[in-house]
Amino acid sequence: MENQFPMKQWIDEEGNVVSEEFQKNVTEDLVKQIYRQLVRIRSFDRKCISLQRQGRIGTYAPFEGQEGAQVGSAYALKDNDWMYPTYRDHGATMTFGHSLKNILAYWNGRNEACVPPEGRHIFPPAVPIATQLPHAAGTAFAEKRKGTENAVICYFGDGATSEGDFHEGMNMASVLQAPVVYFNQNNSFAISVPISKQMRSKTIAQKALSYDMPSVRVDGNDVFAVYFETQKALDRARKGEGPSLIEAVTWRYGAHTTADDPTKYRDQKESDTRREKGDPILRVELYMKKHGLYDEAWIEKMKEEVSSEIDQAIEEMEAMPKANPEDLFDYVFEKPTWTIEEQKKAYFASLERGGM
Amino acid sequence: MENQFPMKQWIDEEGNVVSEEFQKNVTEDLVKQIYRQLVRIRSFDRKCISLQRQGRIGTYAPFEGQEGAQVGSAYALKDNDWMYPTYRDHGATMTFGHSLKNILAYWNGRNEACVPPEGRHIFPPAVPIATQLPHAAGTAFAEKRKGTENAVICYFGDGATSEGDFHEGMNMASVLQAPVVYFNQNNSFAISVPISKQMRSKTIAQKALSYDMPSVRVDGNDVFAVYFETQKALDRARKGEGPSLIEAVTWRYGAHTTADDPTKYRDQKESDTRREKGDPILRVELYMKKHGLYDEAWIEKMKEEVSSEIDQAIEEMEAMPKANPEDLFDYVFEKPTWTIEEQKKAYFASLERGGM
Amino acid sequence: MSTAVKTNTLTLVQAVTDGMRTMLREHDDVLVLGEDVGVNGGVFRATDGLQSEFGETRVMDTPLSEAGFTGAAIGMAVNGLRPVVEIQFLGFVYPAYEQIMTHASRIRARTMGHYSVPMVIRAPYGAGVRAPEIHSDSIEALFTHMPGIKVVCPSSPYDAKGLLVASIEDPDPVIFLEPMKSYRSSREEVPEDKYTVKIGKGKRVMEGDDVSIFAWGAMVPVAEKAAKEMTEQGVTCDVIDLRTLYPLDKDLIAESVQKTGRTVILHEAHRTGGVGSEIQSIINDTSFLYQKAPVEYVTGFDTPVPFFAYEDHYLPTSNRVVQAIQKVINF
Amino acid sequence: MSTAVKTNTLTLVQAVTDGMRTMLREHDDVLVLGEDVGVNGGVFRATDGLQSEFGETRVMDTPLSEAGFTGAAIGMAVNGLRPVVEIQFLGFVYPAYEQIMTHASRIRARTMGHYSVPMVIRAPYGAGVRAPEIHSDSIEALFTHMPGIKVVCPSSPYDAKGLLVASIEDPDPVIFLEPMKSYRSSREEVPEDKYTVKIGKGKRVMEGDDVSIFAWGAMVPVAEKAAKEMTEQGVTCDVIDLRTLYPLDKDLIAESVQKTGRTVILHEAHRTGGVGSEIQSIINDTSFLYQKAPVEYVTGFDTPVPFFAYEDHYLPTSNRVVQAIQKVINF
Ligand SMILES: Cc1ncc(C[n+]2csc(CCOP(=O)(O)OP(=O)(O)O)c2C)c(N)n1
Ligand SMILES: Cc1ncc(C[n+]2csc(CCOP(=O)(O)OP(=O)(O)O)c2C)c(N)n1
Ligand SMILES: [Mg+2]
Ligand SMILES: [Mg+2]
Repeated sequence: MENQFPMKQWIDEEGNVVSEEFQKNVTEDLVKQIYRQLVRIRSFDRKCISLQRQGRIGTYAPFEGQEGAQVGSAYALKDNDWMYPTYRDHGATMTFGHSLKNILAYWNGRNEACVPPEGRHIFPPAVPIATQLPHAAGTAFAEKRKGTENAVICYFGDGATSEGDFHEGMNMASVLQAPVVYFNQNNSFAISVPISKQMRSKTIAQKALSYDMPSVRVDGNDVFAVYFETQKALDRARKGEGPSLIEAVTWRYGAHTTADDPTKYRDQKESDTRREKGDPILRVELYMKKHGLYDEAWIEKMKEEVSSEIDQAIEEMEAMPKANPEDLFDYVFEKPTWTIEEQKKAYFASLERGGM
Repeated sequence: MENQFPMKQWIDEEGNVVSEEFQKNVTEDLVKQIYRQLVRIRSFDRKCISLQRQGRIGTYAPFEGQEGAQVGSAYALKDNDWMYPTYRDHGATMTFGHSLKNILAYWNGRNEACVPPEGRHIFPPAVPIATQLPHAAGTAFAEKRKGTENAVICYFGDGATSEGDFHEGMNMASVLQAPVVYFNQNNSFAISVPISKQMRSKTIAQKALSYDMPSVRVDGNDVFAVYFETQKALDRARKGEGPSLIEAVTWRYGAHTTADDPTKYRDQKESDTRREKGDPILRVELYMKKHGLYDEAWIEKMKEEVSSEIDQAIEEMEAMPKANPEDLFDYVFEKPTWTIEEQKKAYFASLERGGM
Repeated sequence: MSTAVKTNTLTLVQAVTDGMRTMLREHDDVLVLGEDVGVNGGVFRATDGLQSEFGETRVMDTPLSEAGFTGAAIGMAVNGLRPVVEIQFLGFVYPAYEQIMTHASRIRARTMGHYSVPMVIRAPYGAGVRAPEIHSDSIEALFTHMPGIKVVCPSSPYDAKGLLVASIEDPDPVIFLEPMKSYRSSREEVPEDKYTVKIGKGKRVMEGDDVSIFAWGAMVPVAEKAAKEMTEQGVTCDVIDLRTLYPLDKDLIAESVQKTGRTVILHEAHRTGGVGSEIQSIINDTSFLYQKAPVEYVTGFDTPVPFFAYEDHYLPTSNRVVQAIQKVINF
Repeated sequence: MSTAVKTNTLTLVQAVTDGMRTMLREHDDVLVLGEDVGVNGGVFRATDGLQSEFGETRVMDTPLSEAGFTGAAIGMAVNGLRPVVEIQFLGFVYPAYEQIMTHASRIRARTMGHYSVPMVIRAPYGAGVRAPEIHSDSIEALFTHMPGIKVVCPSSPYDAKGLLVASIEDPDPVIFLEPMKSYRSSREEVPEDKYTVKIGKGKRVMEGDDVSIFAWGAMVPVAEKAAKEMTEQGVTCDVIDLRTLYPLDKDLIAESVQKTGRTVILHEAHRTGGVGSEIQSIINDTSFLYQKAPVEYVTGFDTPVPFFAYEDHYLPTSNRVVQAIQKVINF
């Protein structure tokens, strides 16, 4: 099976182009924009970890190591497309235009993260694993029915493939021939469980065979390969050729979440090795250097911009008014039922009578 | 994909041997025993339909047309193996030694069907579709852990492949390398839904590729091909080589259940055609005739035996004492909770005070 | 000059079909999906004729995949459609429970109203038709304890259409329970045009002063039968068909109990954790001092809904209701 | 000559580990399975050290597949093993709901006792630890309305071990709820050897005459705090830790209410359809004439358990309990 799904690359770990396929599409601008996104999301991710350590946000799920997969895939979207991310895909949602402030607010226990910016279709992060796959099929079907050329991208991890909803979502999408791209980030771990205990198959791409769905295995740390393969799959979707599965093979360097200690279940030296050889950002830098695109002044300036964008978002998040208990009651139904109205009234009365 | 999973046959629709593979295993005794089972279960099935029409049992799920798949697979089991059937697999449970009286009682709304004969491991028929697949993985794992060579067979339909539990069960079994044979009867319909709306794939066998599980597609109306392929898969299981998937392609001639009207959703002429060409019993008869095994006197006698066995079971079922309301309460827990005790007491008191 | 309302004499299941047809005609965004709802018209014929009228993209047979098609319907609803999902029997809703609990019911709250799920999940439910096991579960309470979703259960053809139309128009998800046993048990005049019955409002089906009886679905005729018997003994009952199980009609419950002071609660679901306890809780909150006797329950037992040979024992009967009425009267 | 019982000072989560270890040592047929329970020792360390002591075939990491491994565990239990399944957080039990509802809880009844499922499903539950969404659901009531299964919920280390051992020894399936917030909030002396705490029995944790307070899990300390405050005002409370939610300890509930006549029910689950209504229903059945005031509820709201920034508002506080006590006193 592995032979049937060779790992696609555009540049190798030294930044050498190893495939001619997409040469003509790689402009200087594209390289720089993508590089910028990679740096941006990594800076954000690191900042979040330090915020969590300082107790300024709650438990946080880092994605460092997976930036190539997230940026490459999200960058391939068009404005009117839909995104169904997981809790680890805010690198992708940022790339697609989500608000940094809102993402921070999510990790601070606020609903605001779930509200995407005007005109952007970003669904709240899927927490119950794999439940988003059927949604994506339905949302994509609705686009098809409206006759648009919009497509849907749906993220999920290697662990998620074991859930029934993975299977039901894939099958629904294939039966409906819905314009959706199922984008798997195979980072070899579901918390502590290695992929060898998750499944017996050696690839995730092969799971598309059950549904007669096209699929591809791509080096998830090669942002360009990811970008081009996602574009191909999205194009098929837009043209009415149905869903696809992409397996982007990657690695998370750090913990599952800040509440997790990865040294309990794996040798973190592996992360160091992978960081040195094959890091998604390093690779693009090597490519840029080889092609005379590594402009230090531009990089310096870009990093400053990114950094101040993040700092501003943190400031905004921290300046948010305190969580308003009314919000608890006011969005359950469009029009609250008497049960909720009474409970709200009673709660506020109890607050008046003596605080929480 | 269809080319990767050619439909295996041992005898063709005219009863000609088309594969040499199992020639040496086909003894006269085997042919007669299998033929007897085929006739036995078909007679039972027809009898049940007429009992239902007469109001002597409730809604009934007929299997006529699928006898080859059920007898071939069940006949391959050994005494200590386990069987996980669905509501349509009492042809298989009968072949494996279930009590006819109990099967009749099931369709008459009595729990007794769910109690297998002493020493036989037959699980109650799965009603919630596909839920039995994970059970079978666990039961098989328990056998492996005990160090036995017992295996498990688990039945399910084409429609069942769309449920999450199909996927989760297959994955669990493959990860556990559990000694289980997943036996699919692909009769092309899930009630009214044709397989083309159920899935986009052209075979069910290919769904095993997701799990790196061996699979085979077999002519489900060729009882011998089914028997030999099931034996092979069971042998692998006993030897510690893990689970397998068998897709037995077949057809139900009649309604989904006696509550269903198949002419609403398909042309029943198709059933007539299939009956004339390729019927699982007819085929064995043609084979027997070609090989001098068609002994009319023996057949006559066998049919009489079968018929009186069935009549006796009906008599026994109808002689069962009326459903005892105590049974409702007494088997919920090993030791009833006070809730159940009180409710039971109150119910019997209310019966005394004025009947139901 | 009065305008006569055009009506048809329909069974409950026909009224359900009529409700869907009405909404399919009115809104292109309304879809019907589920197992066997297409050419077969549903195993109870509830969608009979709809696919031939509206086509395969409006009335869709789905794979045998409750989580898959309920989840897909959520994705459709979020993106502007109004799916009406059929679960073939309520006892087969469990595989979709996660989708309903963690998504359908919460998306509005999670997104502060940015996304919502105007979806209806229809399901035949209840015992009494000699169906095989699991087909007869009565699990309203698994949805009334799920914030963000409404639970509706008509007992008559008129209410069935009116409540279904209201449910499809509701901006939030609704579980629409159809008592199987009542599908064809009676007929009623049902207006041909569109109308709604308000969600959240019960209905007094018999008026009386001595005892309040609360019921819904297929238990309403059982309550009525018992009440009629009691009338002969000079005891009059206020029989309330609750019609909506979340939110319950608190005002009607309170009004009735404050009048009678005596209550019998009737449902076929298991006693422990049933919606009955919730009615009692409303009585506690609103009418404590009016109670003249403990509430009597006539319900299914804390046992699985049994194989059908036992279902007549499991299902509450008018006889048991009569005994309960006598008990609260004689307290 | 008295034999000193050897004890260790343990937190609740350590007592849970100790309970599993005790049973893994005693019976080769006891298995622990779930996500991350192996080398990682569980996300809360509840299975810490068990895989290294008992090996990978006794303490097994499973695929991320709640229906798959719960279903497989049913198949194991039917075939002689005694699986202890961990659901990582109770809010992730929904995909396994069908397996539990249609199989674990019914197999004994369906087969008239021929097959049974001696299985324990453990799950951390409840809010208050600033976990992400869905992680904090409190859905006891979805299992107390499921015939054939028991529901247990310890609030202290001693009870945690004793009830877990009893649950693993129980011949029928048990849902074992572990209040996350109490996992490490206190320590207690826990016997090193095997012992059991009886399923179905509550415990009086404070003795009083004026008001009965019923609670379980992480709400028990909240009840105690409120009761202590009230003592200063001269009101004494009977604080009952129910410990088992199905079957409830009817006798203890009745005894307490018959003494006090006034009741406060405390739980973090949503008000409507919560186990609280069931306690009230028992009071109705057993102690109607003893009631001096309507039951007061202090519970979570009919809203999804919120994002953690709001959870301090959602979770009942001792302050709200004090107000409820005053209300039933002043009725
Ligand atoms: C239904 C469900 N079960 C369990 C969990 C707890 N959980 C959160 S993340 C996770 C592992 C997910 O692994 P994978 O899909 O590979 O994604 P990754 O975290 O590696 O990005 C688990 C088990 C959950 N969120 N939902
Ligand atoms: C979870 C669940 N959903 C729906 C049903 C109703 N139902 C009973 S049989 C059936 C079709 C099954 O088709 P298939 O798996 O092909 O088996 P067959 O009936 O053809 O033998 C359906 C939808 C059910 N029993 N369980
Ligand atoms: Mg992963
Ligand atoms: Mg079929």
